[in-house]
Amino acid sequence: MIKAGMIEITDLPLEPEKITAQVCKDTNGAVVTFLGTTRLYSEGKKVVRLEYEAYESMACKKLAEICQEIKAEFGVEDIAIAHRTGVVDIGQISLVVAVASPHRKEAFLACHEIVNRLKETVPIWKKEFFEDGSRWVACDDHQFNPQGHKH
Amino acid sequence: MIKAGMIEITDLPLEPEKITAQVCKDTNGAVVTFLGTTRLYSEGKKVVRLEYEAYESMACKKLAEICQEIKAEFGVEDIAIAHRTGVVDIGQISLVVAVASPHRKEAFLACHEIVNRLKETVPIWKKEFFEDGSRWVACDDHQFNPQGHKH
Amino acid sequence: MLRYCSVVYNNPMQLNVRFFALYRERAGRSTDTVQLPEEATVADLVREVRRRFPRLAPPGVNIVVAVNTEYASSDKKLRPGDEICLIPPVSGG
Amino acid sequence: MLRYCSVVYNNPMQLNVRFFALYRERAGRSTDTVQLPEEATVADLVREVRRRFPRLAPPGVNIVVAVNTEYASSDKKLRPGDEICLIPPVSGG
Repeated sequence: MIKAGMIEITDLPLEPEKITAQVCKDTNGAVVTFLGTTRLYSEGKKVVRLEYEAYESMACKKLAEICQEIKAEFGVEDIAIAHRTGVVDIGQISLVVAVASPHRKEAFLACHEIVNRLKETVPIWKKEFFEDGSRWVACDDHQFNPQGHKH
Repeated sequence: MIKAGMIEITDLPLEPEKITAQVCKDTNGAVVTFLGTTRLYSEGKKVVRLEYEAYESMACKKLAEICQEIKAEFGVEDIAIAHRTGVVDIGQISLVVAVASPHRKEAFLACHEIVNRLKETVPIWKKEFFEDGSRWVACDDHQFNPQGHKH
Repeated sequence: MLRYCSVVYNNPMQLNVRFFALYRERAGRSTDTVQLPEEATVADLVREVRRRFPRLAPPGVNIVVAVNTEYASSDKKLRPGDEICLIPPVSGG
Repeated sequence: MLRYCSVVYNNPMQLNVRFFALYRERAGRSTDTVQLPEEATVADLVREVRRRFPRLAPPGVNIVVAVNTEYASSDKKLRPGDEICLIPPVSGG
């Protein structure tokens, strides 16, 4: 578990109300909250549970960098992010991103872009467990080709 | 107070968790929630409180129409909307829109567009009370011109 | 003109009109009853309401009307029992 | 080559490497210690780690490295005490 300002990585269940409450101020008229929840199906296959692993210190730093970039680019001031690690059952929340701003457009665009960048650069990994196996998401090109022709 | 499916217009305080919970399903991986909150300042003037008035039956119907349009246009299935009426103090929530979908892009775009359309067509009105007066928002062109030159 | 008058007085429609928000305050009431000839349109209704409540909106401003919870064009014909509401510019959210 | 070997054995850097997720599982451990010559780069480190754990990633796949919680290019020089982590493709959210 690591917490820095309004960024938190924790193996406890996330509480969206508390995370959203952090960005509510009476100068803000719009609060946009994103919840990432674990889905029952992944590419048509039934998922039993998920596990998240984080390189916590770097993940926290990268999230803080994203917040700084987004604040500068979209002119928003209030951002809170929480990511869960460890086992996350189906239907539970793995990610909460809350953005508040005086007007709605900036809050929507900023929140969306935070989630996009998070998925590109923050060292957190998701493992899907199926009834007959498991896989680390996004690591498909790390499979060894049995014929040895992959380059 | 009027409630139809996942659309609600009420003079009671809104509970975002309950509204968001309505759209969470284990086939959805993304939940985007918008909260409209009352701001302390409106065009630089300090607001003391707000009052919302709704033509409830028509507002409920218009919100249902928006939901149908948005579901068709964005391919999302799960939308919940709640709008508060009556006195709403500063910092409180006047509107909750929650959209869930398997992937995040549709949820963000659909939620944003619902709020845009709501503000254009749904018969709900906001009155701002200042220390020295009050005004119905968006009704500025309904002021009578004292010189009588307005057309 | 003669026929119009006879329709108004011999076989009029009585219509209930609801006012909201700014219009409610300017009319000083939530509802009103107006008499209009059969086959009267939304434009006729607005004209009559403006006559009764001259301070509702400046002459240059269009007054939007909903009939049976649907926005109505000015040439829409009204029928007895229609639910008519005057809709000032909306500002929900 | 001779000089290289002498550096390795006479004045080597000892570096701790952390593995996460897929790499942790493939390495069968969370950390490892590798010895590299002074002035070794990220590319040298990756070469050494691949030698020690040949099943970490197929030859055609780039292994991303973070040094002191920052993504590092392959020509970055390493120093004693650096926190080095091997970062498989991320998938948070």
